Amino acid sequence: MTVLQLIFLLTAAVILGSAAMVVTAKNLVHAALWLIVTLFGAAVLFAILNAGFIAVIQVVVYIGAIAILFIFAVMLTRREMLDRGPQLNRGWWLSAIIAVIVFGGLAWLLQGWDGLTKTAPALSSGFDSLEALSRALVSPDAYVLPFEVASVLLLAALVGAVYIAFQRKGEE
Amino acid sequence: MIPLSWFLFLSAALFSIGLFGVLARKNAIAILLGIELMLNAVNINLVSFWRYNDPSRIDGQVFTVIVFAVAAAEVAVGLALIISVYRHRNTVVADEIDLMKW
Amino acid sequence: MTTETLLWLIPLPPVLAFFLIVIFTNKNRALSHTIGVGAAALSWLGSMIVFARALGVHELGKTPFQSTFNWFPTGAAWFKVGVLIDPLGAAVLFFVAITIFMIFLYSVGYHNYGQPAGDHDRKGLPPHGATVTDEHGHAHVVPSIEPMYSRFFAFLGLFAFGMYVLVLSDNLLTLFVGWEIMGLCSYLLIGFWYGKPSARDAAVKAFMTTRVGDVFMLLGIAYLYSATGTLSFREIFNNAGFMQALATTATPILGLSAAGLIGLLLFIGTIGKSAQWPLHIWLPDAMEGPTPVSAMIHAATMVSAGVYMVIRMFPLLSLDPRTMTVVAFIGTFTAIFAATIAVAQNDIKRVLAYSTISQLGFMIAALGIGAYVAAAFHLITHAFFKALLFLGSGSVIHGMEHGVLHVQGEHAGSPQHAGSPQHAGSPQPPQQHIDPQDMFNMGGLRKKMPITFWTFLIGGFALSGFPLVTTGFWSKDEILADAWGHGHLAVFITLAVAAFMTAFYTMRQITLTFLGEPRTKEAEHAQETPWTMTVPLMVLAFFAVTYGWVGIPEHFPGLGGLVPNWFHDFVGHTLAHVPEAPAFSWVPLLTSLGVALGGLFFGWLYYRNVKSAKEDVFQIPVLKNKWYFDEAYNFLFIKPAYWFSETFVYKWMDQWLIDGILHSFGKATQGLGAAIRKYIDVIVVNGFGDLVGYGTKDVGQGLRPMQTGRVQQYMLAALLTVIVVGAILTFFLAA
Amino acid sequence: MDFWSNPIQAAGDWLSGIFVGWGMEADAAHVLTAFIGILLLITVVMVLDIFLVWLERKIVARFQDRIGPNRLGPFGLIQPFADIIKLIIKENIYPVGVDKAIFNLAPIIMMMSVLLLWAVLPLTSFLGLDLNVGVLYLIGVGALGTLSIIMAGWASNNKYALLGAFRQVAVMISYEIPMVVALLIPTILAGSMGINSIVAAQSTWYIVLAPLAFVLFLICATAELGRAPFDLTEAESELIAGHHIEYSGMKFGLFYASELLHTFTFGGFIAAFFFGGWRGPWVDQIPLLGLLYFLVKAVIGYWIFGWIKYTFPRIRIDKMMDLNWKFLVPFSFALLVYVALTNALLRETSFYAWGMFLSNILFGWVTLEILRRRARGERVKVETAQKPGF
Repeated sequence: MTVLQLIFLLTAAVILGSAAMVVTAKNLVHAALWLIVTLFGAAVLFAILNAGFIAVIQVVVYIGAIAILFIFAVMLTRREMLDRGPQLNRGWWLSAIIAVIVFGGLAWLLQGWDGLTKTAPALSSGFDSLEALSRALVSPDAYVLPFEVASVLLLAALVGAVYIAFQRKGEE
Repeated sequence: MIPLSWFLFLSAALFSIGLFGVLARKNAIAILLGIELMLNAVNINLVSFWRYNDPSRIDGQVFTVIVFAVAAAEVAVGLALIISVYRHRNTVVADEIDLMKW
Repeated sequence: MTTETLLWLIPLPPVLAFFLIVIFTNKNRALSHTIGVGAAALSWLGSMIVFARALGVHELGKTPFQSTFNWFPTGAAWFKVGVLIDPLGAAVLFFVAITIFMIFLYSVGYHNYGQPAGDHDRKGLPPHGATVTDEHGHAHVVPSIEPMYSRFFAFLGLFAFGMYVLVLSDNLLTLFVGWEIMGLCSYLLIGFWYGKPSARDAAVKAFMTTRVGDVFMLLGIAYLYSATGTLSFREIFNNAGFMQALATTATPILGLSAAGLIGLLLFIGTIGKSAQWPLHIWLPDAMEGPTPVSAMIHAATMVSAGVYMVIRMFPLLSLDPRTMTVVAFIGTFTAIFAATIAVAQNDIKRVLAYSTISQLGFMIAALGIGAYVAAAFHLITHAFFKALLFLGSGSVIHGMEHGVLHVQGEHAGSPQHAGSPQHAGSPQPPQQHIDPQDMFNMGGLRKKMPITFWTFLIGGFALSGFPLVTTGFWSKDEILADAWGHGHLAVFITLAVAAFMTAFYTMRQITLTFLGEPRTKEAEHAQETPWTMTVPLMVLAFFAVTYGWVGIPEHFPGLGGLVPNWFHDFVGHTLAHVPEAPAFSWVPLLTSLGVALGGLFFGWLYYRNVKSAKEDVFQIPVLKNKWYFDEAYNFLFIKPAYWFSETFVYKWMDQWLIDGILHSFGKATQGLGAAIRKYIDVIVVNGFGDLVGYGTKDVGQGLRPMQTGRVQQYMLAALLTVIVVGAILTFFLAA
Repeated sequence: MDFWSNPIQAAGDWLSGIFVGWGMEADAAHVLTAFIGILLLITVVMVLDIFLVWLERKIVARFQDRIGPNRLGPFGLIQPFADIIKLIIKENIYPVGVDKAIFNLAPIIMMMSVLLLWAVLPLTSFLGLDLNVGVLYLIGVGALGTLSIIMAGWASNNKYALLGAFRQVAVMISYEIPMVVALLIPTILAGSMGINSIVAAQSTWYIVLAPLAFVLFLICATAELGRAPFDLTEAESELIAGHHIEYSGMKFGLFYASELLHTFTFGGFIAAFFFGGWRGPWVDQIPLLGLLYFLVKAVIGYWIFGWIKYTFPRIRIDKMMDLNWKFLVPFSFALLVYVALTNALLRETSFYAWGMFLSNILFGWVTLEILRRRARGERVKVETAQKPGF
């Protein structure tokens, strides 16, 4: 077992453990914080996969923005925070079964796939995935249109979110 | 070297956990947390396929970036909706937000 | 600007005016009528430019102004719409533009612009007059401004838009669009004073009656499109293959050819729109609208549209002689039929309404006997003098209303009457209010309203066909000449009689209205109308005299050849084969002279002494009541429809027949049933019924909670389905 | 390899060579050496932090016309150690209702977020990771600081703490946007996001090429650090002490120390981005000299932050958000486009440096002129509104 594998296994354990905490934690703020741990683990995985940019973006966007947003939302709906009752549905066992089935199905499907034990090809020296990514995002014969659409989507979501959450005068 | 299967199994497991969260949690915000987990599982898959297939083809990372954007949009709108619902109905428990029932 | 661009622009100002007035300037009367009249003037200017350019083109019939664009795809091809000005279109555009502009201008005065708002005027009712106090402290009742002044101009603008679209279209579809816009506007404008029940009814009647025709017309259009794949006039008429195919294809209906059937269907549309017998009933009632509307409907636009459409489709119609016969018969019959009714009417506008129907009959009859140019000529001359007559009658009524208000004001303002209790707080129209439209209440107006009198006289003489100086003479003479020349003796005689009656009732109208001495106090106080009303009268009178001179037949004794027969030459070239003018004959000329002068003379001779309706021997009940057509329709269609639904279907079929059968069955089976019930029903049937009923209910109850409104449960269900389907696909199908 | 050109690398190689000699795998030895290196760096930084306390107190004293600590040791240098001992022996207080785990984690993460920055801080040409996403890394680690503040605010179970945390988080998230844009300008000029590459590219200091970006970054960094005039999170008159209101003892000490270290780190980044970092005379011959240059520049940067902090009064929260969203964000976007354009136009010319400098000055002048006009208009409006009779 190489050191890299060891790091991977540690990270995977952290990810899965914290993910389990995310879905089971009674206190929502704790759940959100555990989510941050999970996301951090994912960022580490990205770094292991030589996708440095994605890793940093994961930290900036997910932890810096989304997670903070979650915590804000949790605090703005404060009554639920104090709710120490069960945080799971009555039918949670059914959900658990389905989740297990999904995992089993995915694992079974993966098992039958011959590309599973592939190892990563070596990166050619001088290859900069960041540069390739940035070129892909702005070149017209690659992804400039989806990229622009995504930014328009973000803008629309922003406006929509402001509109929905905006407290109009005269409302409670 | 780490085989591809490790990443795939990890992401499958993460996806299932997220799915469980989406299906089983009471709190609407917690459901969104579950969705985030699922999206991250997808991202891990995308990036690892990029790395293990042909790193010079950058599509996997591009998709990841777009997933980030979509996730951000989804969270923004989702949380805005939840806050709006909370203001009107004073609850964020998904089971109590059932105006649309029979 | 090229002529084609201009053609596209001509209909736009009125519709823009419509939207501007409706949306923005509704509150501002001055701005509204400025926009409305300005838009009409712009369109008029454009039309005149187009007309002038059309005159300059050699052989316009072969190379008309046209421009098309693709509207919507129909399979591989495109449906094209466009504008077209050929000689017929140019001639029609000329009179349409002038009359519309004049009517716009006239409306300003007619609706009392510049007068104070009424005391008790309400929207949807004609203005009742306003009381003003002059510097001497005398109260006068003066006309008050129309409360929905701006709305009137908006509607009028839309109406003008419809007519321009109709005239400028190069295909039946956009023509139909314009046609229907006018149908809507006629409904809106006839019912303009919707506060009056009679106006409401008239609007509905006009709308419903024309709708009958429109449905057939739409059928005709659809048939034509399915037969040829195009609706463009020139594409159909200039394609010999199409025409040949249409003429020879037989249809299962009455043995008509396709062309004949299509023509007939389209012609039914015209019957509705141009108020031909038997769908003429709406037009006299349409007099409930304001007079400019009557002029608009009867002269410039709507009824002309019907005739214009048949003239347009003449090449198609003329393919089947049977259709032509029908057209000629309807036209001729309508001409004489409406003329008889007009003789007995007392309402100044109704007389004109029936005369319109009659004159339209002339045109249709002319078309039916193949006198294409004569029909178009009469259409245009009629438009001028009928617009003139209507506007003149509006002027008369307006003057009379002034008299009525004056008399009413004397009653209200004079001290001895002011104290009477029923008048003190409520200057309502007085009980002895007389009808300002009844001709027997007038008389001697020529001195009070000289301009109106002289212009009305010109119009009336034109309608009667006063020889040589009026347009009506030339066009009517041409129709008669055609009828004689083509050997349609029955048509000729009937039309001649109708023409005699036309002259007779016209003179009756003039005599009763203007000549002699005032028969009522109101008539004594009638007053000339403002310039916005008299200027249109004078302009139209000018055309009512001069326009006929462009169509003097070449062989007319004395005058023929002095002025070339421009109209025949110009409009005739619309058709592929220019129709020949009939050979000159003295018979129709003398007939025409005789009936016109005779009718006028006898009308004057008789009516100069008639003082009231009782003395008038022509107040024959059957004519007075319009041959009982309204009653007949009431009896034939409306009552039967009521009867059918109320008595036949409900009472007889439902209650008596079906219920009876059921009851008898019921009685008969009751005994049997009682027996069966005991042994089978209760045990088997009820059991089964209960099973089905309660079962359904229980299943429903059981399934209802599935719709929980909980997003997670939906998701759960969806996921389960995906898993199951995925498993099935993987294990059974993929394997 | 010449030891003096990269002593750290040489030392690391030597150490991992020893570990391999002990029978370790090469990878494991590498990782172990890296850990030892990290530990060493952190130790040095923490010691530096102690002296920063002393420096801070000296600076504030000078600004306030005092002498500052001067009793313990030479120039009072021992004073901070006394402070530390005091903080350590203080009682650890847990108020009722705190979420203990998070309460304890918050200062640690706060410190961590600062220390993580040192990974990419280009101390010399060979020290400091030249990450190809270094600038983004800076922002991402800043997000961790935000997180720690909100954790502290929430876990304290104190409404002032929570309010302070909310304010601070709102400010940090908002000012992140112009900050990213301000950092994109050196990135564009250098053509790399690696911070060491940016330093290496500064044959002319970027303070000359992009003075406006420096001003923008200075403002945003002050907000990000939560120092006056943007210290709303601990606005004493309103919120007592903001997110660390309930902290005592060494936990408070951590917050305090991390703030100072954070400031110093940002001083370092200012040096790196705009003042040529480790560049200086003879640095090519003796690379270790770069460390000295860098530290001197970083201390100057630190002093600038202190200068700002003790000179300006605090800004109201709504004004502060207005400043960001209504001025800094649009301004930064316009500036980015402008600098990118001028850079592309002037790059190959002989007057590159002066052209860039003057064009920036021109842009700043235009901006100021626009602001002045608007302000005048506002003032006139307010005055006319106040005048009676209007």
